Amino acid sequence: MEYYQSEIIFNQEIAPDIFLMEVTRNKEEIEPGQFFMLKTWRDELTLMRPISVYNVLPKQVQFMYRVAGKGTELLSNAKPGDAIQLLGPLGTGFPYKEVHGEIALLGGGIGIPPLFETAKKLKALNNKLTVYLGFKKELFAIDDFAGVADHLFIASEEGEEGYRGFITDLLRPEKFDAVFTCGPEVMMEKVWRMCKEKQVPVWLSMERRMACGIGACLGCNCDTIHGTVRACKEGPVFSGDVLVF
Amino acid sequence: MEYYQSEIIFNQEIAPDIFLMEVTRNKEEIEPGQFFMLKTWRDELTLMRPISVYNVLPKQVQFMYRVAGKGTELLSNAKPGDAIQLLGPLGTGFPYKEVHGEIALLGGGIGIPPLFETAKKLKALNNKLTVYLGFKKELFAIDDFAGVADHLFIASEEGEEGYRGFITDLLRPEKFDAVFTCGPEVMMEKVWRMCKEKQVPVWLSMERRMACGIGACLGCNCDTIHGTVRACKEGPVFSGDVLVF
Amino acid sequence: MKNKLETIINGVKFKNPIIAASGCYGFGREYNELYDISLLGGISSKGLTLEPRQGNKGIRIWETASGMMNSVGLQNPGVHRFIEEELPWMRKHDTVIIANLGGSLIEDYIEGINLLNKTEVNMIELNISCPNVKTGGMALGIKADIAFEAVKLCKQASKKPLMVKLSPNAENIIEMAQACEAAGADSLSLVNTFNAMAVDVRNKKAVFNNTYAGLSGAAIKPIALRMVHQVCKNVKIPVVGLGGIYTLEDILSFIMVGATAVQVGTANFNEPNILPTLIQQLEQYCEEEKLNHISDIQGII
Amino acid sequence: MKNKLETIINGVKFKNPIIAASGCYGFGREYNELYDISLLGGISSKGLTLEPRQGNKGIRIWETASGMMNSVGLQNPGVHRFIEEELPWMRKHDTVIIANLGGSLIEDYIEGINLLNKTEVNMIELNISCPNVKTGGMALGIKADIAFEAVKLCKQASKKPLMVKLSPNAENIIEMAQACEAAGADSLSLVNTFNAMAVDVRNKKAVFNNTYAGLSGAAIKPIALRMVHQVCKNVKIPVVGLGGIYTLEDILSFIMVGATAVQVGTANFNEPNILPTLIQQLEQYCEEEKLNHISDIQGII
Ligand SMILES: Cc1cc2nc3c(=O)[nH]c(=O)nc-3n(C[C@H](O)[C@H](O)[C@H](O)COP(=O)(O)OP(=O)(O)OC[C@H]3O[C@@H](n4cnc5c(N)ncnc54)[C@H](O)[C@@H]3O)c2cc1C
Ligand SMILES: Cc1cc2nc3c(=O)[nH]c(=O)nc-3n(C[C@H](O)[C@H](O)[C@H](O)COP(=O)(O)OP(=O)(O)OC[C@H]3O[C@@H](n4cnc5c(N)ncnc54)[C@H](O)[C@@H]3O)c2cc1C
Ligand SMILES: Cc1cc2nc3c(=O)[nH]c(=O)nc-3n(C[C@H](O)[C@H](O)[C@H](O)COP(=O)(O)O)c2cc1C
Ligand SMILES: Cc1cc2nc3c(=O)[nH]c(=O)nc-3n(C[C@H](O)[C@H](O)[C@H](O)COP(=O)(O)O)c2cc1C
Ligand code: FES
Ligand code: FES
Repeated sequence: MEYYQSEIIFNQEIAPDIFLMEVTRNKEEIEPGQFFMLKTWRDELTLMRPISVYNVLPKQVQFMYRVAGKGTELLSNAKPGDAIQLLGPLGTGFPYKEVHGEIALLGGGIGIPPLFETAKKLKALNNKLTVYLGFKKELFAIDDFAGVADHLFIASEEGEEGYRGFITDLLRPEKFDAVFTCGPEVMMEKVWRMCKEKQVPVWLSMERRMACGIGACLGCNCDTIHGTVRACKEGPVFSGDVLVF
Repeated sequence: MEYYQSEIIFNQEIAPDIFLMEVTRNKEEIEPGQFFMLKTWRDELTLMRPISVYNVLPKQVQFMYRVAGKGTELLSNAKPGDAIQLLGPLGTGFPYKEVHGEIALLGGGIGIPPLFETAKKLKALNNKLTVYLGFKKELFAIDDFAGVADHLFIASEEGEEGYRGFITDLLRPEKFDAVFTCGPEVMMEKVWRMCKEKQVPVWLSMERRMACGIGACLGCNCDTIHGTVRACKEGPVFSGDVLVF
Repeated sequence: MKNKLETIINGVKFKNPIIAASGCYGFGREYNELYDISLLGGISSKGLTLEPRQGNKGIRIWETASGMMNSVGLQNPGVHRFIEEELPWMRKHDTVIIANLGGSLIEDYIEGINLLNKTEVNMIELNISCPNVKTGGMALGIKADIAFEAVKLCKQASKKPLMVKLSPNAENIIEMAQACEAAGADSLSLVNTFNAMAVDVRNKKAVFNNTYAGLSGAAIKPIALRMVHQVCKNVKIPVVGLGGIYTLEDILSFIMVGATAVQVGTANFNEPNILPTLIQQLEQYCEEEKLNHISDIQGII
Repeated sequence: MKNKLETIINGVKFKNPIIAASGCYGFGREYNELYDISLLGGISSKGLTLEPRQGNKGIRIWETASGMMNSVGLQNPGVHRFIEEELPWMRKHDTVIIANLGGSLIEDYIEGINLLNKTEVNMIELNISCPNVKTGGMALGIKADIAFEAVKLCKQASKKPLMVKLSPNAENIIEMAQACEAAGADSLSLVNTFNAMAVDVRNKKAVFNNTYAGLSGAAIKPIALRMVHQVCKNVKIPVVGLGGIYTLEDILSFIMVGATAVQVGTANFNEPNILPTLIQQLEQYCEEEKLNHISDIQGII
């Protein structure tokens, strides 16, 4: 973990309200599923904002985010060359080295970004990847995933492409050695139940409001069988075996 | 008085920390010595900032300001094409129609800007203008004033050009039919005393912290022989006969 | 459509529950140059005292993080001149006029009320909470028993509905509210400004001549909202909520915790036409949420 | 040069008057990955209770205008595990260690103190003011007479210097401070968070399960500063000021109104390396202003 100022290389709207941002980075090791606390403001906002690593490049890192409120709106206003503060990499990511074989990645909406770097890493270790991406309406990041997935399933609740409905409708957990998922909590709970039922190992990336992002404030409480733990430190990725919904 | 959104045409640093900004304007009548409340922010700051009219053009208005704190710093970051909110024109300006003959304008530092539109108006009414401009170090706005002044005196406390010392050292009030001044309060008090002594009519533009800028909050108290009045409404320009120092 | 916002407090009909807060709006003259003030639910006048006051010397305004401090010190023309010069002008506009009455001596309050009784003001808002005058006002706003006595006397004198404006500096906001209710207050408004301080570090002195001054604006909203919630749960009379309201969300928050209406102060400085904007947004909200009336959501939290 | 900042409180030597505030800094482990925490004057630990606590359910963090609200609810490993697992690690660093002790029952406070007495913590900071636990803590922080009794018992038990942390929700901050002083407090720190509320307008419910939560950050600074000034003028024991400190100017303000030292909480989240930056800026200020010692400006307002 480091705290440093970095520079924005590009910051583009790739779908309505969805931005892809590339910034320079220090040479720290970044694990898939980890995140950074970001800010482009001085004191307009009190807290930095947690954003997952989308894609790690040799000297850059990419983030993909949805404009959800004031913080992400300020991020979206940043232009190439602007400064950005990075704190990270943070948290415990997906245990991509511990799984082998047929792996499913299931992402819903803005839960999709942390899965791309994960997919890259899993692929490099010669796993077979099936990627499920669920959208409300407009699709994004499809091409990137198409480049690494062995199979790619797409669902959209209101859109024109792919299966029309929930992405979880398409998942058959029993076909996989492990499932990694990130998305709305209701969706993840569904995946968790499906995997439990079929006794398939599942890991889930949890979203919590965060103040410090590093484990000091205890603001990002996640309930587990071991009690309350920190989503920013013990998580954001948790094994389905420990999580409590 | 109107409140409206306008657009920045240019916003340039013309001397260290001194900016000249031109913005589009509605077709309201603007009197010299009046000011606008400005903001380029949403809710980063609570209050708009009072800035005098420097130069009125047919469809634009120019402001000249010093970066003094956070508000003026945010103003200085605005780029051509950016939006700016204008509330104005506000206050009571210099009574340029009530004076005739030999007129002195004396400005100190960032008190200089309101004098330029005033000079233009006085000149158009065929008065003889002597302009005194005092600076700490770096000069600005000289060329503009040179274009309208019959005589131009310059003083600088630390700089290389003009008289070295206080601009008030150069003033001979008795030579004038009226004196208009704006600048640091100590300087204006000096001018006021000099004019009183020689019984020369003097008008002074006062600076006060302002919240509303329109006369509603009573935050901009100025002491006069008639009691406490509002710098934003009865002022900012006051006759030396009513002001109390 | 409009009557979804119509709100009655103590028998006085407000066309909507949005009121300009005292001291931030003068007597409405200036903002009327920007928009028609008849749009408003009501206007609470600049704090009046029996005799005219010049207010405080020195700096009166200081910006703080998401807020501001003021030390105006009740500069005002006095009740007499208010009645002669301001009220007739205000009365020409179709909005509720609330005379905000401050002071130091209880006798002055009562004499002020006697004068206002004979006028066309719709309500009297008793400011027992101004932190910017050294005597009287402040202790009144802090101790519930002192407030009880004062409000009781004022209520006896008043022929107008009496809204008592509470200070967040009260020792116990619930007890204070209950004391005012017991003393006969017809309604309550809260909060006034928080007692606060600023230092001019460069000159190594307090910014304000009075050392302390009143904090307002978005910064105080979470505390004001808590107090309004507490008070609404503990009194039966109508409560008008204020303190840092800038947005539609803020208004909805105050109404959801129980406020019958709201006042908006500092936000006027930030965005001079905020009041018409908020009124329009609140109308639209009622439509979109298909409310029969804004009070459908009142106190649901 | 360094000794211009050296500050002694109750016989404990701080290398500078800048302390990490309780609950915003864990036990220092995380920030130590960013910079050497031995730089700090001191660290106030996460609020400890006798028994481990899981803290509150639901949302714990909510951002507000220039501030934030929290409802962590004293999640902590308990005094025993603090002593076994955290303190030995903390002790390896050359900084003052303050054990922040919270709770609901006076017996638990005293048992906690008895345990801490036997350890190498330098001071105990008694948190009589946490708004996020439903019983005990809060009333303690509000009523001066209740605080007096509790502090007296704690002081009798304590072999460590006892700093009492005051709540800004106290009915009367001056009386509260004087009661704690009279009860034997060796020093005071203030303020803790303000009791506040947030509404989730869309879902028409309170954001926090406990309805109210604690407000901190720049928004509260002007009120905190006023309270610190009031307390400093009315007690003789050292006062540590906090509440919304982000900048060098903020630190100077608190010292000028009388604080011996300051704590920094929320600002750590906004700017993770703020503490080393502030320490360095304070050193530089002493040089530039040619102070013999930072205490030259203490209480000059
Ligand atoms: C570990 C982690 C990784 C994340 N990765 C991504 C990502 O890759 N792309 C992306 O678009 N979003 C991601 N998010 C969600 C993102 O942090 C929020 O959308 C963002 O903080 C919203 O801030 P805002 O100011 O725009 O919205 P506002 O609603 O104005 O935010 C107000 C406050 O709420 C918090 N907040 C609001 N929504 C959320 C949320 N869903 N989760 C956590 N805190 C929230 C903010 O941090 C802030 O403190 C991630 C969240 C976490 C915890
Ligand atoms: C009628 C009038 C006309 C003015 N015309 C000009 C002009 O043409 N050019 C120019 O550069 N400046 C002018 N000023 C001064 C200018 O308003 C301040 O420099 C500016 O508000 C500082 O804001 P800030 O946020 O940069 O500084 P900060 O110090 O961060 O401001 C904090 C607060 O103090 C107020 N404030 C700070 N300094 C002053 C000051 N000297 N006068 C009034 N309020 C102050 C701000 O409005 C704000 O509320 C004028 C002021 C007034 C009252
Ligand atoms: C400049 C100023 C002057 C004020 N004068 C008065 C007053 O005379 N009487 C009064 O009851 N409240 C007065 N107030 C308090 C406001 O009416 C309001 O209670 C407070 O500012 C909180 O609301 P806000 O955050 O919306 O401004 C004043 C506030 C400000 C900012
Ligand atoms: C997330 C969080 C947790 C806190 N936990 C504690 C605590 O356990 N004990 C305590 O005495 N104060 C606690 N506080 C209060 C801070 O120590 C401090 O008094 C308050 O936040 C005001 O200072 P600030 O504005 O610098 O944050 C907590 C504050 C925050 C923001
Ligand atoms: S965000 Fe602070 S502990 Fe997780
Ligand atoms: S700034 Fe509000 S009355 Fe002048």
